[in-house]
Amino acid sequence: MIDKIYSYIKDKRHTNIFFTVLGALIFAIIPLFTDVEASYLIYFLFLTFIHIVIAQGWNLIAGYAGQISLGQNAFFGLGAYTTALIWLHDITKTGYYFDPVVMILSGLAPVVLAIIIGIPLLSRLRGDYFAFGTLGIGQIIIVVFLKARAITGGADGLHIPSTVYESMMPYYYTGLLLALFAIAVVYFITRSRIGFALRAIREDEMSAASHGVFILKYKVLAFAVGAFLAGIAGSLYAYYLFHINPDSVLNMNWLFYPILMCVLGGTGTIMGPVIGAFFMTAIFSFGDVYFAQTHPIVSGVLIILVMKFMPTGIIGLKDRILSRGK
Amino acid sequence: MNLILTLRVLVNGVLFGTTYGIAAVGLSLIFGTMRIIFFAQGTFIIFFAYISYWLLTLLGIDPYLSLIIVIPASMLLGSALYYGIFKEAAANEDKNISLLLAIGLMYLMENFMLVVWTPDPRSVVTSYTTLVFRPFGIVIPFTRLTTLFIAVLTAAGVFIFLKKTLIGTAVRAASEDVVSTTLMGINPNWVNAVAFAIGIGLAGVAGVALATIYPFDPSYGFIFAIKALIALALGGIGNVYGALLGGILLGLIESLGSFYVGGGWADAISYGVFLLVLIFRPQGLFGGSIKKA
Amino acid sequence: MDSSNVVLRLDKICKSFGGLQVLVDLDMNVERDEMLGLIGPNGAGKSTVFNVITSIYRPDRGDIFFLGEKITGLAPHKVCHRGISRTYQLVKTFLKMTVLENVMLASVYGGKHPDKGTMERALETLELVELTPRKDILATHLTLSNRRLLEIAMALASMPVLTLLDEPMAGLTTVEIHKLLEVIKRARDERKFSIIWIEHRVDAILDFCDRVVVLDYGVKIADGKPDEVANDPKFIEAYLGEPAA
Amino acid sequence: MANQLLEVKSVDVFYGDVQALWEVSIQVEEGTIVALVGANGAGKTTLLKTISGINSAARGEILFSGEHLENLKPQNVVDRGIMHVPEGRRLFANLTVLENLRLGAYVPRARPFFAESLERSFTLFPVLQTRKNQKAGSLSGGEQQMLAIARALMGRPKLLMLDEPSLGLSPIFVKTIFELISTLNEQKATILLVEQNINQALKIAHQAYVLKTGKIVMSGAGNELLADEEIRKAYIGERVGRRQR
Repeated sequence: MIDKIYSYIKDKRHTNIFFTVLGALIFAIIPLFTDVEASYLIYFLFLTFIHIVIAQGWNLIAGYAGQISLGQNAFFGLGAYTTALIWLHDITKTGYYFDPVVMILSGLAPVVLAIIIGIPLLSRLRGDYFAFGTLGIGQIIIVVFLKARAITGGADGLHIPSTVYESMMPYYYTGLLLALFAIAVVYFITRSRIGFALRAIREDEMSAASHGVFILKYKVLAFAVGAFLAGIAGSLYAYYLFHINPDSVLNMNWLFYPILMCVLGGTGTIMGPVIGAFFMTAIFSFGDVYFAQTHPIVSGVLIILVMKFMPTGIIGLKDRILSRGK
Repeated sequence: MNLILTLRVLVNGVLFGTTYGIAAVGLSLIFGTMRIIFFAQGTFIIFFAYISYWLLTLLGIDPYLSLIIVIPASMLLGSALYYGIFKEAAANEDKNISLLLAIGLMYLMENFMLVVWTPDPRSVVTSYTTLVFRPFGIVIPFTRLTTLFIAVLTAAGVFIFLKKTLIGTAVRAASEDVVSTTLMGINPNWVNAVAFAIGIGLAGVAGVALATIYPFDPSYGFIFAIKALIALALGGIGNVYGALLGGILLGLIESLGSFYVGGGWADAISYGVFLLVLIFRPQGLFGGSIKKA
Repeated sequence: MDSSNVVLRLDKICKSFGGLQVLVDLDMNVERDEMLGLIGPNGAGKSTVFNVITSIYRPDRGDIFFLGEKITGLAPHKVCHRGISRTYQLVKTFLKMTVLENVMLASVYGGKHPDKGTMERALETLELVELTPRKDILATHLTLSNRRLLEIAMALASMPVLTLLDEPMAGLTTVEIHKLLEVIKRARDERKFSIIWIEHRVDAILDFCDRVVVLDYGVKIADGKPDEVANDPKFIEAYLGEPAA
Repeated sequence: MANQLLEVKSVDVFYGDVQALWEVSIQVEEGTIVALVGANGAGKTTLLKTISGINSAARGEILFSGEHLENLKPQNVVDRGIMHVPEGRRLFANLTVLENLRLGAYVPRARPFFAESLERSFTLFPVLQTRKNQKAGSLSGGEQQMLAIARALMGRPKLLMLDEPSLGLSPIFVKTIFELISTLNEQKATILLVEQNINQALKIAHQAYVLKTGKIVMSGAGNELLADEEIRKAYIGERVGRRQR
């Protein structure tokens, strides 16, 4: 029996699933042994889960489809604002905390934006040029939100009544579920026939097209799914913050965090962003506690060092050590 | 007097746009030789604005005089950055890595400035900060005029360097075909380092110029990087002369946009123009088409 | 002209790059199940012909008809769906995907086929090029010759009506070339499709092709049976330069 | 043997896993024209690139006036006195003719002689003088080839390597280019020439090497090889050039 399980795990295709399920189980029971309302660990993990969701979104578009997006902060912020607006105006009439309908809508709003912007950008621009094109999406959204003061509250933003807050518990489990969902979405997309197309596009667009792949369709698809994941991450964050404004949910950290996490862990791999999210959140949290002011400098140095010395990330490090042994 | 008002808006646009222009020329040079957009350019501009601020407040050195220190220092820093950080990535021709390196550098610099200078806006105040000329009722602040003067001088200097010197010609050649330049005996690292030195040197000039005009804070670097990028796209990526014109054009667009549509919208408008240009005229508004070798 | 048997027709195709005329009023036909050799010196415009047919370039003038329908300016993936597949001079397999994944990509996206599933087609095509034992290794670990075979398998996995082979023998050793020729022969016997074949190894073209077209400076200078072409002085001159003395 | 300027000894070159050159050895005697001929993909360009340092040799030695070149970067090879005119010329199209020439004399060894070299180039190619302020991209193909050669001469090479100088040129210009190569040689230039125009190349070459799939298969004096029936086989195969079957 144990042999069977062992050989099942050894099979490369199952390793990721096994560790994800194992990790999920461990994280699922952690709250049973800790004081959820007071523990820093719970807050740390909650933050990590949000980071995993947005990182997987970037991973799909940049890591698998090879199109570097510098607009994830726009999608994250749009998701957060959507949640806040629906909540405040009780548009869905459901009105309870962590309403799945609200969260899905908060994912879909960025999808619409991603499609509207993605089709012209992705059909005309390649490589760097696409990255530039996405760079200002966040800025334009900020301007729009600042100007639409009647709806968005301008620079002050929106306040969700924080009286509904009862416990950290639902945050933790929703975060865990969303992180698993994000991993699963990217995993199944990349394992499906769509994944073939994305990987082929990343390697050689021209060749992919001459084998019958409709390049634009799959690039836009990856961009939209990445936007969806950023949007629901933003939604969850909005529930946590209660007060959202352009400064908190549209700032450029939300553009750089997913990149940093993917690069750190290993872009274009399923577990890379997860590992990266844990590492980055740990470093940031540690920095926040012990040297609050200077820690972003450390992370800047970290990006440079990682890109210089291990451009394939932590995941790639394993392969490099193995191949050096040969 | 609507005409005078319009004129004032136009003049202001040109005066401010030249700062974008110098930044964009730097971006364009680095892009030409390395094929990367150096995102940290804007952050370095702010960094040098702070340096100029420090030189004034701590040592009492006039901002314009500080250029004598800032220009060589920034050029040195530029070449050091190339050899220290970008050299391997340039040799491997891995653009994504160079791009992420630039992002990391920008992140590092911005947060460094936050720690050293805090997020509160600073401004350089001198005896001539409030000095204003009023030819024909158009208000022209002295500092903006000086900025224009410095920008024109700097741009002319760079263009002459590119046109008249052998190494400048080599930089232009490398932006067309790097392999071919090595077959002429030109060391590609040397050319890249020169491009970086001038690029960051221009950031130094732009930083000092900016410091005399506007209050600035560390986060402004990112916005400035986007502005410089927009200027670059308007002028045609890789077109050094176009970059300066693109900057001036962007200044005009912003100035007109905020006057006629309303302040705060200017960013959205210039970004909209940028997107349209990228999509429909990726070779830029000036000059011919991009030639693929 | 009886055009019922013609699968591909190029009608006065012109293409120039930056003032340089690469193809000049090119007319060319390919018949059903025909193996057409396309030869000519370096820079004659052969690969451009392929890029124009597969819509990677749009011709400046002229039209392309495939199975009687105009396909000029169609998106590249749609050209593939109509039934034209190709290989590249510099092999373009997807190095970070396994051999099977490469072929699956081609069979999944190459076009719909009612009788056969995508996996079935992929495995069958791998069998055809004798790469089945290597199906689970990454393409990057294949030798050049196997990568060429893989690319041919990818071109065949979409069950094309016409396949364009761009110098499949370049860089291969004699033994590898023999295997490649064998595979192409067998594939043709089993599947029945037309081929346009660009090759520098003129002897192979003359031995294997039903008909040969010779390009020089973008102009068609010969079109006929291999034996006729081989002894055409214009052809020899295009290849060897002006006769010495 | 007299003065060997360049000696390539048993060089192996790889592109990734693929071996492109197998134990290639050639010698270039000072003051001679040496031709490298062979079909496309035989490794001629690879050999030139290996000598000029763009590719690196996995094994073997490259000696230039007795000095090792194997581990030098391209710019250092140029410094030693080898100028390489690459395939497709690779001029700086947006730079003027004069600027292109100026860069040709970039190396410290040649820079002091700029004026002298320029005069010589303009004597050899009067057309370049009339167009000296025009952008290189606006020249015709033949003029561009002249500029490419002139640019290399500005570097005062001890060895000039020309990769397919006749490629893509009209027959009249091909003739001009070959005459030019002979003239240069009469003025004591040492030239390593890669050509597909085999008849012309062998006619002017003192010594020639035939490459086939990365190996030297024949060598000898140019005019001997020209008369040799075997070379046609090595080059474009068995059947070409025979009168009747």
